[in-house]
Amino acid sequence: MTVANRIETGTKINVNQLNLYYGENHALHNIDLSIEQNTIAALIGPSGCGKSTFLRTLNRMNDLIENVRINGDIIIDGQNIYDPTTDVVSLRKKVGMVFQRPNPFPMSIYDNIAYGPRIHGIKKKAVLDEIVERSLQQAALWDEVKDRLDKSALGLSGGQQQRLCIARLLAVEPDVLLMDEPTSALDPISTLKVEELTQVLKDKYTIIIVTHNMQQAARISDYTSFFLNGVLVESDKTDKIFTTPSDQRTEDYITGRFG
Amino acid sequence: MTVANRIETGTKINVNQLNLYYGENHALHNIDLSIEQNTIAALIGPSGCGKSTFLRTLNRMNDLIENVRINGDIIIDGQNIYDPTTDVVSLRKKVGMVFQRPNPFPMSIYDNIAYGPRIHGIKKKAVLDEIVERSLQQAALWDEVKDRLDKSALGLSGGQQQRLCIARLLAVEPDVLLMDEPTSALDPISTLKVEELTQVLKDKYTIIIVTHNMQQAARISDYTSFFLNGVLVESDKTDKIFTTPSDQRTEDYITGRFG
Amino acid sequence: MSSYADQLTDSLEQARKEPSKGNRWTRGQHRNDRIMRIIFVGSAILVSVIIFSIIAFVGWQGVKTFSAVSPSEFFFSTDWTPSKDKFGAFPFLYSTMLLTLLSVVMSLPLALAGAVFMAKIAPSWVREILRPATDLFVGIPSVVYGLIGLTVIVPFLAKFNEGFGYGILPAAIILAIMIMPTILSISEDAIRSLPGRLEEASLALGATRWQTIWRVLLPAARPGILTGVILGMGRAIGETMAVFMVIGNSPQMPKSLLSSTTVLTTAVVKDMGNTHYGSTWNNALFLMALVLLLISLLLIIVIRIVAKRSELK
Amino acid sequence: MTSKTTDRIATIFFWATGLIIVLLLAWFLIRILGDGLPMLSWNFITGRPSEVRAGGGVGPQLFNSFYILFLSLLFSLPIGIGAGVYLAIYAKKNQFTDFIRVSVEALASVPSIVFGLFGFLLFVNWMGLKFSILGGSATLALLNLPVLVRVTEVALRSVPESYWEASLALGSTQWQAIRKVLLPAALPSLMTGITLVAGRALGESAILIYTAGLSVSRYLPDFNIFSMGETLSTHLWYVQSEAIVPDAKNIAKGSAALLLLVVLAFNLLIAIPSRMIQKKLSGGK
Amino acid sequence: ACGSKAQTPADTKQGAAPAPAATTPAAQAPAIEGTVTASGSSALLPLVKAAADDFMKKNAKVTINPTAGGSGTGLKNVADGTSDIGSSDIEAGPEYKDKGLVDHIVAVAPFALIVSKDVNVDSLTKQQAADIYTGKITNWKDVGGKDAKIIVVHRPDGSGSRALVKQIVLGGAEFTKDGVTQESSGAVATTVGQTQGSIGYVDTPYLNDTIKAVKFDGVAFSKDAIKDGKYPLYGIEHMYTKGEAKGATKAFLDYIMSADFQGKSVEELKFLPANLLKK
Ligand SMILES: Nc1ncnc2c1ncn2[C@@H]1O[C@H](COP(=O)(O)OP(=O)(O)OP(=O)(O)O)[C@@H](O)[C@H]1O
Ligand SMILES: Nc1ncnc2c1ncn2[C@@H]1O[C@H](COP(=O)(O)OP(=O)(O)OP(=O)(O)O)[C@@H](O)[C@H]1O
Ligand SMILES: [Mg+2]
Ligand SMILES: [Mg+2]
Ligand SMILES: O=P([O-])([O-])[O-]
Repeated sequence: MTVANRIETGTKINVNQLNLYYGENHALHNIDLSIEQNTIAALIGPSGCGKSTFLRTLNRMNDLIENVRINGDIIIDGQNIYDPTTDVVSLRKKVGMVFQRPNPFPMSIYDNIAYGPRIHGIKKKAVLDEIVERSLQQAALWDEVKDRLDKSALGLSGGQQQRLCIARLLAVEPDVLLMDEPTSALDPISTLKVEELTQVLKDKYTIIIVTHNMQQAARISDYTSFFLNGVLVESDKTDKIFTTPSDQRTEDYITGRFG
Repeated sequence: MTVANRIETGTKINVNQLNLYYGENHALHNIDLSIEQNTIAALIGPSGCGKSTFLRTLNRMNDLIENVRINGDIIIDGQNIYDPTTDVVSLRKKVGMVFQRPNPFPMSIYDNIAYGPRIHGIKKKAVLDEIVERSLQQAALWDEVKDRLDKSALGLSGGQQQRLCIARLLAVEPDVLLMDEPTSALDPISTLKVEELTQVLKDKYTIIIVTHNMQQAARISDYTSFFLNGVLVESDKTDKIFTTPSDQRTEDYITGRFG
Repeated sequence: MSSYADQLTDSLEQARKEPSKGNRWTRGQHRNDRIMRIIFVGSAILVSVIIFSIIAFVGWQGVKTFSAVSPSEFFFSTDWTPSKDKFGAFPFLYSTMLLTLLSVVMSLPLALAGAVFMAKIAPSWVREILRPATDLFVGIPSVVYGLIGLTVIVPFLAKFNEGFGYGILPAAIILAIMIMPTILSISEDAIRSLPGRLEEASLALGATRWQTIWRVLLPAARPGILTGVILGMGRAIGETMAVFMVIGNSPQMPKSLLSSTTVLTTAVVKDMGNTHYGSTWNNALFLMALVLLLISLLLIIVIRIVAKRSELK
Repeated sequence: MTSKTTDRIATIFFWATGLIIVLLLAWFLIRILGDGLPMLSWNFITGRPSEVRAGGGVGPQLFNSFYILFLSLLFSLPIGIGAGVYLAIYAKKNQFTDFIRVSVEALASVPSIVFGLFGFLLFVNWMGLKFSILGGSATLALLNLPVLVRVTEVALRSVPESYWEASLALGSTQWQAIRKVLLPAALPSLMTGITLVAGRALGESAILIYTAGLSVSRYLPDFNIFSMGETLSTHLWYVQSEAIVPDAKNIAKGSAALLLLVVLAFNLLIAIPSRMIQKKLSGGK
Repeated sequence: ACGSKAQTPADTKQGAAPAPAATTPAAQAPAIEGTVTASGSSALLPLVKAAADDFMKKNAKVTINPTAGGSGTGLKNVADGTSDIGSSDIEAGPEYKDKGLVDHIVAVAPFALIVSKDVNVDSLTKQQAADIYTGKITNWKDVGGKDAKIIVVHRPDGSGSRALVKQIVLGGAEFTKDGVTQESSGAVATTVGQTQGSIGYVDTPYLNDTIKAVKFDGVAFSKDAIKDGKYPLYGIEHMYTKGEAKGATKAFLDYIMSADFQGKSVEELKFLPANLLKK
């Protein structure tokens, strides 16, 4: 499949003139961005440029922080998620998130995966069993943990924990996966596994991934957006960004002049 | 001045067969390294490979951690710093350290700089004044703060704080500066200032700098050492490492295959 | 250029000229360092010495009781009639346990809900009000609690019990309020100190806030909450004056929650002043104090076990 | 019931709890202060108590409350801070440290009545101090001690590790780092902790009845540490239980209100400078 | 200079005696100074406090610290030296035989059975009172009142008043364990005042208008009734010192025994003079 192919499948997310303020701090400036279905979009930029902040606007995780003001529109599947009538809980079910540091709950592996289905009302053991197995398999973790499903998830290695978190997310069947530096706390081998996983998942999901590692962005993403000081400097196909960026600042960054 | 020039000035630090254990965890394996006077040596490697640990053996900051066992020799200016008779306090005066996150004391800017001289017995106001001014000037911070010396240092920006920490260090007149990712918490402009500062300082000091940013290592250092899983994989002139590394792992790392 | 080189050589020379000065200063600092270290260790040891002398002292005095009273009588008999040399302390033990449990049970819902509210729900300005408010509860002297118990709660309860309002119930109400801030603030800390990523993970899966609190946060904070409960229990067990004022103070098994009875602390205050040092009666009071002490120590051990378990996890 | 309704109900429930806690406190305060404030007059606050006739004051008790508090802190602060510093900074993870830590926790869990007995026998009887300000404050110091140790330890631990590292990396001795950086940085939380200790000490009665006595010196102020030292809270206990003055009830109400005001004032008095220091330390941020 | 330092205290001590005499010509004896602590019987406390007030007014350098705690406490404190004076409504028991206590009988303290105001019983016989306090009678209707539960209010075991009730009213029988126990006489009065259907016992100085004293065997408390032996509820109040009283303690005891105090103040305080029964 080529990039062109996928563009035809249509726009999944459309961000218009998004501004975000942490109190006085204007953290995102007039962001315009659209993201296609079944692609991987990478967000890159130096520390503090607003990548995480932007990512978290997409499933309204920033709502949790006090003193955040947001204006502009984010339209996912044709619906403005900042519309007052939007149900945040179902939005988050649809737009799932994987975090920088693996964050399994202090419960068994099974309960971690079953957590999402359970809170959404699934109680039957048989159904849960099936969901757990399927999700773990999708996350390429089933073989490693199938004999210890009732053991605490905190006993897994960092890389396994991260894949567990991905499996946990898949269990609620989201459409969009947001990943905030999902491999930055992992060793090279775990990193590789997670990267491979993203390649498999993009057939079913739309993935937006924040990364510090430019090689990673180049390896796995279809589109790359470069942020600097809260501004979206440039957004384009990944090979374009990494070979012939149109903005000087992008070039400076990817060639390591700063960051 | 070229690198060759400086080698003639002699070896400042000599590390022989250094091993370090955090309890059971063997964190440094048989490190051998020598560092020349008035050069900048960069330590690079993926997260958790032992860069910070190694750096902290050089001024015995690891002594503070429980259950650390160290064997092997570190010889600075001909003296083995792990000799039982070594006075740790004067060693640390001589081998100063700048940390990843700027850590000014919660006192005025003046008191921060004067802290070191004071604990070493200087009480005269005139002398202190002079040291404060000189150190701030050396750290390229004097002009920015000279009118607010009595204000809290915590009111400075991150980059200013980091230069303040460098100034504070210079005030105790060390020989060797250890810097553990001194710019990783800073914005690009502050980073640039600190980088420029290192170039000035290397005329008087021997500098060892840990960095995650390979471009930074390439830009500022004379020698680069690559660590992986507690092993010193390769150590050589910086241009050599970044152009024709002798070890495959080094090459994989600097080309972004992992990390 | 030259001035800079001059300065450098100057300072080097100076250092060479007065090496002893720097050394003397450094030596002095090293000595101070050693002295202070000894002082700190000494203080720490002193704390141990104090607790052990208290245990030894109270224990030594209390155990003498057994030369006149058998342990089985002391711990299991319900007959406390010192004038007839009957020293059955079971009613006191029983009432102590009952009162402690009841006050924790009454306190827990409010304290826990308050902790969750303050840690996760209240906007920061509400928290700014609530935090000092709960601290103030701690600042109210126990005599004042007792006074309120005596003048408000006892008469109120009396209306429902043929005019008799003393007993475990008013004491438990008072204690529940007194220990609420302890349980609340420790639980709040426990909930607040949970890594924010647990909450994020749950919310990002589409859980509501309540589901997150109930299914993730409270279970994860359980060790801390348990610690708070145990410390609250410790406070309830040790409280004296407030309980004394409302519990009725009869040396008998409570027939109901509104029936005059005595707990260990109040048994000790009631008679300690007027029994002669060295008499069996007096020794029995020390033995009760020892029992109190041992219960408190036991609670500490439980806390440590809980803490260790949660560390292992 | 959908999960969203449950969530809404839970939210209402939690807000209600917060409200109940505030109302409960407000009720206590209104009740104590409402009953007591009308009793407070200059004469009541500074006057000598009258033993038989109505109209006495609580001046000496008020003085003793502070005097005993001051002395008990004088005894317990150096040791408490010392042990706290040890635990926060020097203590290695070994059996000795565990032992000290268990001791502190054990001491913290000792019911105050047990301290009272211990102080009574040790200070009042064996050391022959009789019921006295000294005996009372020495015993009270034992009560304060473990809390101070904890407060110090927690305050020091909450100081960022980076200060400690920065100081040592500049070649300071440990003591220099503690004295010049850690203790000053820990001062605000240390002071808050000490306020809590003081509040508790001001309200303590079980201990003092047995060690400081229930009567006051005829002089005001009497700094003699060997004179009897009834405090405001023991006076409250005494007045409500055995006094025969006709206005005992009013004295009790007034004392309760005064006691509460004192604790409040104490909190404010220490909170304000501690906020100021905090502000100064953090550079106004 | 060294010498003078050592002498100073001695000088002032010598000089102290005549000085007050000069300034206050009214004082005949050399000024007494010191602190006297008196603890014990809460029954006697009003008297000790009143005496202390007066005595301190007359002696500017004496502090008297009167506290209660119960008779047992008083005896114990004086025996182990914690107090200078220990007061008690009952004689020191055999355990104090060899402690060298010296007895001073200072007053007669009548006490009364008190009930809360809602109790419509005005008089109790000795038998009725005994049955109530031993727990045989638990309802006011059994002693001629309305149908209401009786709540008995006690003093703790160390109380002299309790011992007297046990001895005079119960004839040595044990109290019921039911009911409320209050630390001191004042607290008993308060509790009875606010608890419906309650009965207690306090010394007459503690009587007030929130409670009602009942007649005992048909006799109400009065000085004459006691003198004539018709009202048996009273205790002999003792003040013990360890060894013969000295200094301020002695002066204070002397003041209490003085004709002035015994003749006037004692009865004003609702006690009776120490020599009432000897006459
Ligand atoms: N909760 C918050 N409150 C206030 N300011 C915040 C908050 N979170 C982030 N910021 C600020 O917003 C800006 C953007 O932060 P953000 O975390 O989005 O950066 P980032 O690009 O993800 O950086 P990193 O690569 O370090 O994760 C920063 O200046 C940061 O200080
Ligand atoms: N105090 C400690 N106690 C035990 N293990 C430690 C401690 N500090 C570091 N380690 C371990 O030692 C190894 C090396 O850590 P170190 O901090 O030196 O890595 P690093 O190269 O500096 O990584 P980073 O780039 O993330 O700073 C890691 O496995 C780490 O977990
Ligand atoms: Mg981020
Ligand atoms: Mg590091
Ligand atoms: O306090 P008493 O007089 O009853 O001993």
